[in-house]
Amino acid sequence: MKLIIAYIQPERLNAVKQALYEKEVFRMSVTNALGCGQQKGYHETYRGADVEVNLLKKVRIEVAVNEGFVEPTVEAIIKGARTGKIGDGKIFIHSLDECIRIRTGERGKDAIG
Amino acid sequence: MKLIIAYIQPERLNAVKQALYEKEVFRMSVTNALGCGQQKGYHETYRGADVEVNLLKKVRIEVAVNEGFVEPTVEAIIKGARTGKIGDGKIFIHSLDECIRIRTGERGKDAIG
Amino acid sequence: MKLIIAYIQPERLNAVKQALYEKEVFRMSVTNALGCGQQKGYHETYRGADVEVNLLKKVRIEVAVNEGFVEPTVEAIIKGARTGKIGDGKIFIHSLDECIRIRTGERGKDAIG
Amino acid sequence: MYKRKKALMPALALMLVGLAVPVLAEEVAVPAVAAVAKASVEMFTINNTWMMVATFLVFIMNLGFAMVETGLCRAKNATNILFKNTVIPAIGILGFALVGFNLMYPGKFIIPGILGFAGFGIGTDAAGMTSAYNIGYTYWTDFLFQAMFAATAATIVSGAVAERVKLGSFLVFSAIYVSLVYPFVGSWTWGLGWLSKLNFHDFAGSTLVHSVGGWGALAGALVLGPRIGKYVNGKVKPIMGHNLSMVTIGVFMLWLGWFGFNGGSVLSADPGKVSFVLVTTTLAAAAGTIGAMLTSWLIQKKPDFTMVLNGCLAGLVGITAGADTVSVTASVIIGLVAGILAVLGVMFFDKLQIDDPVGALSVHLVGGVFGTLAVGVFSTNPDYTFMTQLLGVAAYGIFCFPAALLIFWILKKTIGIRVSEEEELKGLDIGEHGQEAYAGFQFFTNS
Amino acid sequence: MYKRKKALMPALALMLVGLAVPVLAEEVAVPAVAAVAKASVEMFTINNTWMMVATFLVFIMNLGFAMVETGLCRAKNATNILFKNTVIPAIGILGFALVGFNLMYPGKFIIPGILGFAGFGIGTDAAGMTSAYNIGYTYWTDFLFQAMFAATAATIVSGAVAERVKLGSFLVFSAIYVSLVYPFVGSWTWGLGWLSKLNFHDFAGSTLVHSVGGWGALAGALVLGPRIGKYVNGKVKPIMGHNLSMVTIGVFMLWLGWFGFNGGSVLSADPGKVSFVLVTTTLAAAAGTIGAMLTSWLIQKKPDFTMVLNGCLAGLVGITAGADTVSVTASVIIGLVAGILAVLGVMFFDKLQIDDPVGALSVHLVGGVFGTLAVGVFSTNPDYTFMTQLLGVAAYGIFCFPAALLIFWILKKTIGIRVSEEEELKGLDIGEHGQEAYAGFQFFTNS
Amino acid sequence: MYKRKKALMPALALMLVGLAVPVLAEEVAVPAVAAVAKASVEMFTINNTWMMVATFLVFIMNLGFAMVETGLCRAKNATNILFKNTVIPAIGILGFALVGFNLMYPGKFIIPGILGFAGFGIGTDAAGMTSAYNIGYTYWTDFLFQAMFAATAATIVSGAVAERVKLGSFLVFSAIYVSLVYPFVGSWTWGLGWLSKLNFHDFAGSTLVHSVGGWGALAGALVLGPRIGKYVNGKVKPIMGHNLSMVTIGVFMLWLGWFGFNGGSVLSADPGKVSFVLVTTTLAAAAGTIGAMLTSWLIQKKPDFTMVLNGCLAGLVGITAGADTVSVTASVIIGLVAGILAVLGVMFFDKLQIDDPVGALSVHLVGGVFGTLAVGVFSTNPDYTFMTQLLGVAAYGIFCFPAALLIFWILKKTIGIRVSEEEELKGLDIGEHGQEAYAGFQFFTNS
Ligand SMILES: Nc1ncnc2c1ncn2[C@@H]1O[C@H](COP(=O)(O)OP(=O)(O)O)[C@@H](O)[C@H]1O
Ligand SMILES: Nc1ncnc2c1ncn2[C@@H]1O[C@H](COP(=O)(O)OP(=O)(O)O)[C@@H](O)[C@H]1O
Ligand SMILES: Nc1ncnc2c1ncn2[C@@H]1O[C@H](COP(=O)(O)OP(=O)(O)O)[C@@H](O)[C@H]1O
Repeated sequence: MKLIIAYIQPERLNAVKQALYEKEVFRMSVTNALGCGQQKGYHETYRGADVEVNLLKKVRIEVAVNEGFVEPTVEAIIKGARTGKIGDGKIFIHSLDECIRIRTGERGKDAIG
Repeated sequence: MKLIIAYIQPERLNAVKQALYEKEVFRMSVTNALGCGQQKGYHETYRGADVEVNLLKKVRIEVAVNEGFVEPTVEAIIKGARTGKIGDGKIFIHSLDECIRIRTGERGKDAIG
Repeated sequence: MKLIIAYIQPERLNAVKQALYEKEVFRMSVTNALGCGQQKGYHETYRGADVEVNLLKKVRIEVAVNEGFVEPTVEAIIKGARTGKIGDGKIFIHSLDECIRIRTGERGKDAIG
Repeated sequence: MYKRKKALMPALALMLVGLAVPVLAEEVAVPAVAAVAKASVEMFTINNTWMMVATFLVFIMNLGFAMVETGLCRAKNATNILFKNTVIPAIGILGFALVGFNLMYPGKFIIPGILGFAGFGIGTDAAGMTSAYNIGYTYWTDFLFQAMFAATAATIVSGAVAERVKLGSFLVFSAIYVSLVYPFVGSWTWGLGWLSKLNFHDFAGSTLVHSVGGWGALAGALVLGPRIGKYVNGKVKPIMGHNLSMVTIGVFMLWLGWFGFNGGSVLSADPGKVSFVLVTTTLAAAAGTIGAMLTSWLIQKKPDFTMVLNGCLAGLVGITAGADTVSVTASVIIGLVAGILAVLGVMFFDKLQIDDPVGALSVHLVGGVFGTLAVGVFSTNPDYTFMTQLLGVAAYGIFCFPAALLIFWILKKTIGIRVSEEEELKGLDIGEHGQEAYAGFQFFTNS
Repeated sequence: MYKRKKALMPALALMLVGLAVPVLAEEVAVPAVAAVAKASVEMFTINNTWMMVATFLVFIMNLGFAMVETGLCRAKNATNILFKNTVIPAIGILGFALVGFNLMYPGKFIIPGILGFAGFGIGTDAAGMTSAYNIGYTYWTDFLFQAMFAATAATIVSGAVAERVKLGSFLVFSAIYVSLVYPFVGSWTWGLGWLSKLNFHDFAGSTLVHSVGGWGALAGALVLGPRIGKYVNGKVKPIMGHNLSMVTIGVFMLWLGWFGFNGGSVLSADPGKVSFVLVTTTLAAAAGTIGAMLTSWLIQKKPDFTMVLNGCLAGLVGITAGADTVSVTASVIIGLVAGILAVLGVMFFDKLQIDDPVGALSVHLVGGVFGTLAVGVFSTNPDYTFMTQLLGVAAYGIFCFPAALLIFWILKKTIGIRVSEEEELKGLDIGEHGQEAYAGFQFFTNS
Repeated sequence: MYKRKKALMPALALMLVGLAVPVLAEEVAVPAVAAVAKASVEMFTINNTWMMVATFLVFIMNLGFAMVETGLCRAKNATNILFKNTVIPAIGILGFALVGFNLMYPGKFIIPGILGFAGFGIGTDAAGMTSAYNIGYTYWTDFLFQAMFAATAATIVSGAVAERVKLGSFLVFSAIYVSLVYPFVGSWTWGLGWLSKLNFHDFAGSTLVHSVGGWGALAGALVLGPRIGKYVNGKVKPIMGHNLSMVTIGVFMLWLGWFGFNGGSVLSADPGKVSFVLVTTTLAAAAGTIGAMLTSWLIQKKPDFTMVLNGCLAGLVGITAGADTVSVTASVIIGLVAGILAVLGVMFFDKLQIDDPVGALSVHLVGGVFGTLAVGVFSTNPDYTFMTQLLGVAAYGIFCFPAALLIFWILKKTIGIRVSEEEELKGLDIGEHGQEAYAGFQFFTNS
């Protein structure tokens, strides 16, 4: 079991969800985040003083999947999120030891989906 | 050392905290998240147009524990979060290589608690 | 490749960013979180009733780095976040199986930076 | 059940308006009663202008109520509360035009001093536009000023039942309460009914408006029961309001409106009378604010802003009955005490586990009762005795509280008055309207 | 491009004001026209006082528009919308002082009944301060009351073009529309031009103010096109407003302001006339609210609060043309229908994929046209025929819509009128002002 | 320390009110001074009605200040700022009733032209309700109108000390400043003291209200020092306001209130005078808005909305001294310059590292001084010379600034005036009130 973490541009979220659905990945968790990376920030000016904002709005997606689903999921996220512009984001993958569905107590592979 | 990630229904948070305290797990971090899964969403209607909302409010809990505490923690979370209704949530567990308490610089097992 | 997760006091964020820049770590993701731990909470009083607030505002930082960067990153975070007061926070580290840059599709070590 | 309501409501409202139309058509010509005194056209015009301004000020109190109530509740119910506070004045005004006005000011009574009705709808002849009708205002100004009062009475209840009452049922309650109950009992005093004969003095409505609203609020809170999670095994768990900035806007709008509420109740622009009333009103509001601040500071260790705001309103409610007849000093005392009572009241009702999200009970009911009795104590006019004031207070309580209970009880047994637990948790904005008030904003709530 | 605008704007605005200064200096002395009737100094004073109060009420409508428009749009564009709604009244007032006033009330015409101009700037002789000028108000009150009307006309357009229009370009549009177009066509009726001769009746401006604004709004919405993501392959994707509490504040401020808008249009404090107008205005607003509630409840299953608020405003716009000349019953009907139309209108324009974030089209254009025609149907005065009303409505549409189209089109071809896609996504607050409206608040948005 | 304050505050406030009660009891009967001119009862009534309306308008300015100040600060301090802006007017009104009024309008002086006091509390005989007292208003209206002015003076200071001042200490400061300092120096001009003899002209209070408040603000900002993180090794780090929608509401409320502030200062409903004052006031506000927009657009590249709002207010403050005595053109120039100065002022004080979160210094102090001097330049009345205006400005500065410094200094040495660093970081809402303003909303802040 793997946990896939993706940071994407907020406005791409719907596209990514769409792409995931097509790959039959229906479960995910989303949080909003701020990111800084290669993408340069912008300037705000407030009462004559200037601030460089380099923590930009991003959306963080977490999807837990079984091994077989890793590649499809990654492809789907890329499909939905890629614009070719700097700031498109990143995907991180690491393994899960366990997954439990609270409602039923099911564990492991069956609990993921 | 393990990191336990749980997605639960927002209104269960207090119950989960309570349950964790009883198991003497006093440290945790919480973020609010949106989730979609088996639980079906609801409809909003705005100025005549209809939207299906399927990203539902969830709360994300992170608890880092030493091996011995994994099961008690999981049980506590389940105890506090389970209602038997779809949407109760999931628990994900993965191992940690290291844990550091910023204040003291302590590392490993001692830093967790 | 490692994923470094740090919980710090919100007002330390700028200092931590500064310290990371000095160590040439320019990429990170930030979310705001609530934490409870050793640090005691405070009381709010509303219309005669009293509440103990023990979920305190924290900032969660995620930095994915290659092995070589782990120690420098940890040091930087500690340098920026430590005040010596309870509540300074924690750092958690775990390994990543994969990292992908959405824009280019690059994978692994090159995708991190 | 829920379904039925959905069907019922539009129907009901349709009726209300539907009725209004043909009936208003009659434009019942109320022959203008021969005026007590005559006034120059200039004086009549200035009087009427003042009364129109006062009407505007009372109108804006509706915004005040909307802001106070919404701000003191949770964001997930904001749309629903705003909705009620917008629609109820509309229903109130139409209902008052349809029946209320002629029920409250029947001219002559059917059951002497108790019940009269001058027919459906509103309308007047040419005399209604001159000082022959009244030296202070035209027939139209009269109606509008009174209609705005009625609208406020209805919105008072709304606060105490917030965050759990079904939209449709509450609209029905309000329509009945404001079109029938409020004007019927109002006629006893302002309609020159039996209480006016006894010299019961309620200058601008501590009792007729505020405690009448307050009794309705109490009935509603009791029939509905507390919000989920407010009282957990005997302990009060605060459910915090989501926007104190809004509450502040509301309180200032109410204070502003009160200048018209009390100042307009002089029913003319008489310089001395009106300006004196404005002074007592202002001092009472200020003293109420201070009284609440001190009380909360002493009891709660830190001064609770929501209590201070309640205290300001309580001071205003308290002075409303006697603004024209108590001394400047008395107005400060009345305000001060009302402010203190407001704070104690909130805690008292919480002790009784009567859940009143906005403090409507301590502000309008406690404040209204206290203010009315205070006239008996502080009045510079000996005709207003404590006993008659007490009698008046009792009379309104004895009728309005059961009446409101009955209406709520019937609604409970028929279309239901409380939303489902699931809806209450998710919020009435989604449940009743499918529409959130703050789209895009992130919330963190575990209630 | 963008750059050029940056340079252009200050320049332009500077001109406007720059011009104002020397010119106002002339203080063109308008010899006060011999008043029709004479009035006692007391009566003149009270009339003028009422008109000043009405002026304040119309002024506060600007806050109403600001709140409604901002609240119905997204948080990321709030600063920009608030900015426009603050600056436009300022530009409008200065522009009206510079040219508008003397264009709208030229006294005598150059092209008979169509175009007149009494010179740049404002000013009067001593007679302008007495009832010799007008029994209802001084020259200064006259100017200010009219200037506030002008300011509102400009802000109406702003709603329909929100969340995508370039700041600079829109300020230029507003300056032209309010200083030239609005007063020019206004003179046809209120300036005693050709339409007034034909007995076209638009009491307080359903057409002259609201549909004139509405036509501008339609032109703007068409030239700009919809916001990104509003219509996705034929389907309407709602873009939710970020703060319905603000919208509520706005609607109450507008309703309040309307008392002055309509009540002040009597142009004196005449007790009977003014109070009657206030009653019809209030009943129409209430009926509009109910009408919209029922319609939305039936169509959308759950009552949509934003629709109800639109309905309230539509009722007010609808009654504006005939508030003085329709019966009480008619006022209820007019409000009710306007409220229903508001809801249907919003859906209709969405069908046509004309993106109007705040419903300005159904409220001001549809409501304004309907209200003006309604006079022809319900007027108690036979002189106001349906045909003349229709003629009037048409005349304003035929001129204003193309005029607005032209201005927008020229701006589009020159300095551009729409922000870049990137800026639209990031929000105009950052793009146009580098300043967010809600610093610190967390938002979750995927649009 | 902190503890002591806790104890002290209630005590202090209790005293204030406690005192008020017995003392007001005397109801010192001020024998109405023989009026200059006589007026018909109609004229007196209309004058008084106008003055009451003006009073309401000035009252609502308190809401304006509350919104502007809160919106320009951070969410974590919102409750605290709203609290101050609600309680201070209450304290101000009570304090003014207790001592202020009779200190500012003593009738006859003890130290000729400098200090007089007509006794504690307020009260009048029958004559105080007739034009025998004054043709423009009753004694009660007089008091209330002046009390509202006093209340505003106090709230001006609040803005500059926001986000770091201890609640209790600031309440004490305000009580003293508004009950003693403001009325004492006010008597020099409006109380017919020495400056009035010299023909120093401050029509509605650019100096007496706004710069008096401004000097207090400057003293407070200096004694307190800047907020943590505002100036980091020499560079200005902006601390952004949390809600520009609120600020906009505030500015419109203030503009609205100013119609009463300036219009009421005519002290009668004189049609020509009042309406002219309203025109100059409006044009100055509009010009101030434009002036600030252009300045900020040129300097900051993008137009800063908060600057534009400050500019609007600066225009209003600027015209306040001469609204009755400058030409229409001059009013535009004055507004324009005041708007420009507002923007430059904000940057200037930041250069000096004087931390003023809301721009109270550039708006009220700079604007007030400039406006007063402008009378010397633009007045159509030759009696008002630049030198006397300068003298007046200096006189108020020389007394008020040190006075305020002294009060703040004493408070600092005794109960302390600044909250702990920890509290400042966590926010004063939790620290002073244990109550957040926006429960449920998520914030992301690193300051
Ligand atoms: N090493 C990293 N650790 C954590 N988050 C990262 C890292 N690299 C990128 N991110 C996240 O991905 C987002 C996009 O990365 P960025 O470098 O700006 O664009 P791109 O990946 O297209 O070069 C960043 O804003 C940040 O949220
Ligand atoms: N595979 C997954 N990856 C990420 N988050 C998940 C996954 N499955 C479930 N979740 C989280 O758990 C929440 C509850 O899951 P859901 O399927 O709706 O209920 P249940 O687990 O009771 O069937 C979801 O809203 C989502 O936030
Ligand atoms: N075991 C843990 N699991 C998850 N989060 C933790 C854990 N321990 C600490 N944290 C996070 O770190 C923050 C600081 O920890 P705390 O114990 O209060 O201070 P300190 O680490 O200085 O003793 C907590 O508020 C919480 O967000």
